[in-house]
Amino acid sequence: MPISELVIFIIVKAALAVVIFALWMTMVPVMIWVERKVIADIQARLGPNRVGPFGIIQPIADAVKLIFKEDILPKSADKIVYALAPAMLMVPAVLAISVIPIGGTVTIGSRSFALQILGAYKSPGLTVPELDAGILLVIAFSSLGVYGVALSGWASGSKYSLLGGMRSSAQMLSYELPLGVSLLGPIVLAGSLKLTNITNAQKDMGIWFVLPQLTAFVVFFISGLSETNRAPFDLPEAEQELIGGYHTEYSGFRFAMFFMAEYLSMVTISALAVTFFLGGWRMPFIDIVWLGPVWFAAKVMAMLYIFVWVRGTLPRVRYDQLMRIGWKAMLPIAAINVIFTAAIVTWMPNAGAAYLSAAGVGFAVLTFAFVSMVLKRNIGRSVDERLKRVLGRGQEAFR
Amino acid sequence: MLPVGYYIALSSFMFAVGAVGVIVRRNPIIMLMCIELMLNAGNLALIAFSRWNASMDGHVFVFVVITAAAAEAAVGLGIIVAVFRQKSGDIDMDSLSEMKG
Amino acid sequence: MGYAWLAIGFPLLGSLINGIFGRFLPKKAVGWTACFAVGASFAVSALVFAQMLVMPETSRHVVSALYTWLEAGGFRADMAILIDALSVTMMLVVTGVGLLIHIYSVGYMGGDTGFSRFFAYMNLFVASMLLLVMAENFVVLFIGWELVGICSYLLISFWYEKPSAAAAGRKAFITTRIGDVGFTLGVVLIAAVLGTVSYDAVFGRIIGVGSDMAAAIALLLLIGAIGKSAQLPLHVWLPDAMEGPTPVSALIHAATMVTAGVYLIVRAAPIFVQAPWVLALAAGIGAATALFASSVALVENDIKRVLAYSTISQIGLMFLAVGAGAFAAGMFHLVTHAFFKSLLFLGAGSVMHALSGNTSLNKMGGLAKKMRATYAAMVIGALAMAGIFPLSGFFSKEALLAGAFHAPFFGRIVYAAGLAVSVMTAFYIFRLIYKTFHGESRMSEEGWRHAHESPISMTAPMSLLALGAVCVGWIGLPSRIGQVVIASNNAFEEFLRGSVSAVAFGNEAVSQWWMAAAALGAGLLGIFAAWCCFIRFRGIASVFVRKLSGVYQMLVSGFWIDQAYDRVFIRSGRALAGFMARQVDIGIIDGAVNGIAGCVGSVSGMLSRVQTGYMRSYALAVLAGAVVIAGYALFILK
Amino acid sequence: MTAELAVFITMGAAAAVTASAVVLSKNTVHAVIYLVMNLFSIAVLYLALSAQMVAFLQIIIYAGAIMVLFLFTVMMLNMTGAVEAAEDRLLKQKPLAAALGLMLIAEVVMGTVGLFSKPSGSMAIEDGFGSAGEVGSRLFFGYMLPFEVTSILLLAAIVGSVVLARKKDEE
Repeated sequence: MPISELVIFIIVKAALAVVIFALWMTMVPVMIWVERKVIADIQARLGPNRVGPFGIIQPIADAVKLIFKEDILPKSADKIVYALAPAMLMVPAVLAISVIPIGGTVTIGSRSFALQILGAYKSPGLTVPELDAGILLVIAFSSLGVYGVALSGWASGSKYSLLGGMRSSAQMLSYELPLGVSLLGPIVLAGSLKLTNITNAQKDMGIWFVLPQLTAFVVFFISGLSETNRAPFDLPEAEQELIGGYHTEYSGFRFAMFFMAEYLSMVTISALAVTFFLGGWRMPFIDIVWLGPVWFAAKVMAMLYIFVWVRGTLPRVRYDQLMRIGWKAMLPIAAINVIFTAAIVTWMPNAGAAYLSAAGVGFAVLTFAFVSMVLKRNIGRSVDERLKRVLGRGQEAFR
Repeated sequence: MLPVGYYIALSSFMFAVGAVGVIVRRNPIIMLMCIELMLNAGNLALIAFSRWNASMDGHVFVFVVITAAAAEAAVGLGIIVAVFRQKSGDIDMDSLSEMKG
Repeated sequence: MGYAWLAIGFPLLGSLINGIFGRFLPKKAVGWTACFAVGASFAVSALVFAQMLVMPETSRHVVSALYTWLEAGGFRADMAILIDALSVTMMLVVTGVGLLIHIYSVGYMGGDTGFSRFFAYMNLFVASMLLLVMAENFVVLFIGWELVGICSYLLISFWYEKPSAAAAGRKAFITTRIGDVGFTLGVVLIAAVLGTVSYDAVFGRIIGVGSDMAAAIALLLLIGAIGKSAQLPLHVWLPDAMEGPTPVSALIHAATMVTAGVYLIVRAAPIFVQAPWVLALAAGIGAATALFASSVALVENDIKRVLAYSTISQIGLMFLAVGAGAFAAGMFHLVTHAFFKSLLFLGAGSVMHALSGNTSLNKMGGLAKKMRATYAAMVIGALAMAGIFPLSGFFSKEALLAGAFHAPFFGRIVYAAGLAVSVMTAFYIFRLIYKTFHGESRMSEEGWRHAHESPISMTAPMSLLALGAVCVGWIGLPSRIGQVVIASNNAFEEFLRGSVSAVAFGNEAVSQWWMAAAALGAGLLGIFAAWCCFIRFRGIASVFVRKLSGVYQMLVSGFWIDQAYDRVFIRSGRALAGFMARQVDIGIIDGAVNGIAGCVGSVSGMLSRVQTGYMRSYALAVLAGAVVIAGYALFILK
Repeated sequence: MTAELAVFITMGAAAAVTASAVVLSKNTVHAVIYLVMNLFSIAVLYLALSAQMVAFLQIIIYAGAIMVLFLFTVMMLNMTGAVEAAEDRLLKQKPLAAALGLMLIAEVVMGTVGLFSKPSGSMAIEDGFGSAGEVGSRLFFGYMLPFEVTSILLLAAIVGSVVLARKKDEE
């Protein structure tokens, strides 16, 4: 295997990585701007329009501001961990991108490679298969995000940030499970852990998985929201309560890193949603290679819009309700969905796309109706009332 | 593949460090972590040998070991929390020495 | 002959009645039952004797077995009795003398509170003596032997309140026990070697066993005899046994029990004959004991102790005779001795009775006038014992000495010793008579007034015994002295020949004229010497005492044997016991036990310290264990 | 210097250093972080040993869940490690423990010295070796019972820790 082949391989992969990362990074300021504009619009206000036309430059201005701001280091903070924490949050979010395929396979000369950092690469001497358990990598890195949050809360030394850190890491931790389990649905349907296979399966079946796996999509979206501490679940930064949660003590560039990390993980989550449920880069009929990424980007922007939209409209969820939904609603639904899809796949292997999507939607409607009915009964009651009702019944059993 | 001895040497080093850690340190959390360390050393040896014999059984075994470690850590930490709530302030393993002859 | 068992049954019944219901019966009834029991037994014996005489010579050997007492593997011992000439003679002696003594003791023990207990023991003694004599095998003999020992202990320490009596009883029992050990080993050896214990079988097989085994058995039986008959090494208990009531001394320590040893040797003659040197040993012991006892008796001042030593010396003579092989002569002397010695004892008893318990010769004197009957009886007894012609003592002593003379190599020495003993015997018995009855009274005035003749119930039996002491001798008239034939044969020896088959050394001892004369002369010489010392020249005795004070002291203290025994055995025994109690028992045994407990405690203490409670030291132990096991696996298992 | 050796040396050294760091570090949170790093380096080693599934398991379960648990406990109880300030009653144990540790290492190494010398005598592995599918099929078919038993173990652990950590407010 000539050394040169290896070198080429590395160069290609490096180039690919740079391109994809650059794509991801550009998304961040755009997202910031879009979010502020849309939220303003939802709230019937103008949003940033001073800096550049329609405030386009506003995010960059913010970035520059943050970079030059003084970087305060609290006295009681644990210096090393304080410095390390934001990185711990950023790195997993970034590394998760490496698995997501944004396009088809590009063949230049005798070599062809997938538009996926850890994708397949074929060349005369060297063939590198795609990472076969891509999804595991995603779940692994999403679980590492918790460290960043928890450590930053602890490192900044103050009680508020500690509590904020604890809360948000608990939230991320408990929503990691539904996130992982909900992804199982499409995997069972597609029959492989490789992301490219999943997008191909959606193409082959001629249906986006969002329909047959509607429940999985909804659960994934909600868990995605809480994974990134966004929208209805953005408790840690809830100003009135914890003044900003785990990143209160941070300032300057480290604060910017937190912000970037948040948006990056939001983009990653939506990219995953697109790959798993919205057919990834595959267009329904046309098969042009370079169009793949554009189509993929469009879908990602759509998902991001929904993120912002949700943020704008839904009220913040109280912390215990948040936890209760996570454990008592999301996880069971995701599990049932996996069982349901497994049942369909084993008993009706050749079911057509239409039938699958009908079943999927019907199942989704049923489950969510049932769950909301169950949740509604408890909404009105206070926590200890509900505890008494639950424990009461339990208590008699024990006594 | 490297001769398996290398991995075994590393795993034994980690195991020894874990064991010494349990003996030397008095902070219960550190002790629990040292035990996790020892379990990890075991896993490494398992995987090394399973690779060396090209049989997948090692992997299943590691799976079980990891679950066991998880269970152990959970209960261990539960105990530490319970004990901590009883004795105010940091708990030193040596202070829990009522059970003696 | 089955009814012969009644001879034992009656006294046993008597003792049970007196023993259990004695307290509730009036004294007269108790006395009567006791005397009646022994009387009935005497009647049975007489009947058996009569029937025996009618039977032909050879068939005078009847065995009556009651039941099988012991049976283990090949070994069998029945509860059986043997009726033959020897046992009948002993039965007659025991029951005859016993009856008279019982009658006498009704009067003598009249005042005593333990009246019924006394007669119960006496009856039990007679029954056990009969069992001993009539035994058909060594085991039954052994039972009788032990019962007799117990009865003598009970009777000696009858007045157990007196510490000296209790001590004497204990001493008697222990000394005889020492002898009994020998006897028991002998019986066991017989059973082991010969496989059986009944006399006929034993005597039949003893020949085949070889002389040294026979010698061993004989020696062991001899030890038993020495113990029971108070011969030299084990004689110390008899003088102290005088603590018991006088009838007891009369019955047990004169007539019956002490002679059991002689009876044993005569009965087991076939065994002893197999071992000539053992017989010679018996003769030697007999001679030595006789000389020793009679010499001590010369200076003894207590009336009963004189008679005790006299008994020891007379039995010494019997041993001498038997040892020399004159079994019949020995038995004859035993019979005659039973009569005149019990007579003397009863006489001494009535004297003490009269002097309210005083036994010291120095406080007596001149009682002849006061106690005519007792005096007459005592004189007859003394004459008999001294061996004066017409009385029984002469005949038996003469036969005895003649037999001894004919013994193979030591005959001469033994004969000379016998003569010397006869002289001394005559001397001390008449010293006793003169000190008690002649000369002025050395008693206190009111003691003298109180002295009176004993009641008829005591003097009657004494006179009967006196009659016996005179006549018994005639049954043993020697067939001929020298060449003059007096009777076809010696009636007594003839009668005994049936059972005492092995007459020693082939021929019966033919006594020569000079031997008879010598015996008679010795007796007269003794009497004359006593007369001189105590009647004619009253002061000589005190002169002798001053001049030969060393010898005197030696004699008085009985050659210090008692003290020697005390120092050697008693003290060392006590020291040993003390040592065992303190050092061994407390030191070692208790020490060991406490030691073990102590070290267990300390070990567990150490072990508990190992459990420090520190979790980390346990972890260290685990690691150490792991290292050790890994090492083992690595180096040893490979 | 094959790639695997390079990976082994770097990651092995990292693992060794972080392991000893866990034991030596004064601050508990630092110890937790070191342990997480250690887990990571071990995960990479697993990848080198082509045990892909196990590597991901290690990261997801061990680093992702268990260590977070540790982190939570440390943060909640704010273990500042002051506990070690007091004098150590079992000081004399330290050298002994170290010695025993060294002996253990020596013994294991001597035991496996044979395996050192054998050049990569390991057998060839088929392509699916270590992949998630392979482990999964083996887990649910070959080793059904152990799988169920571990689930029971986990249940017990959950119930146990809940009971332990529940605030005793009812009594």
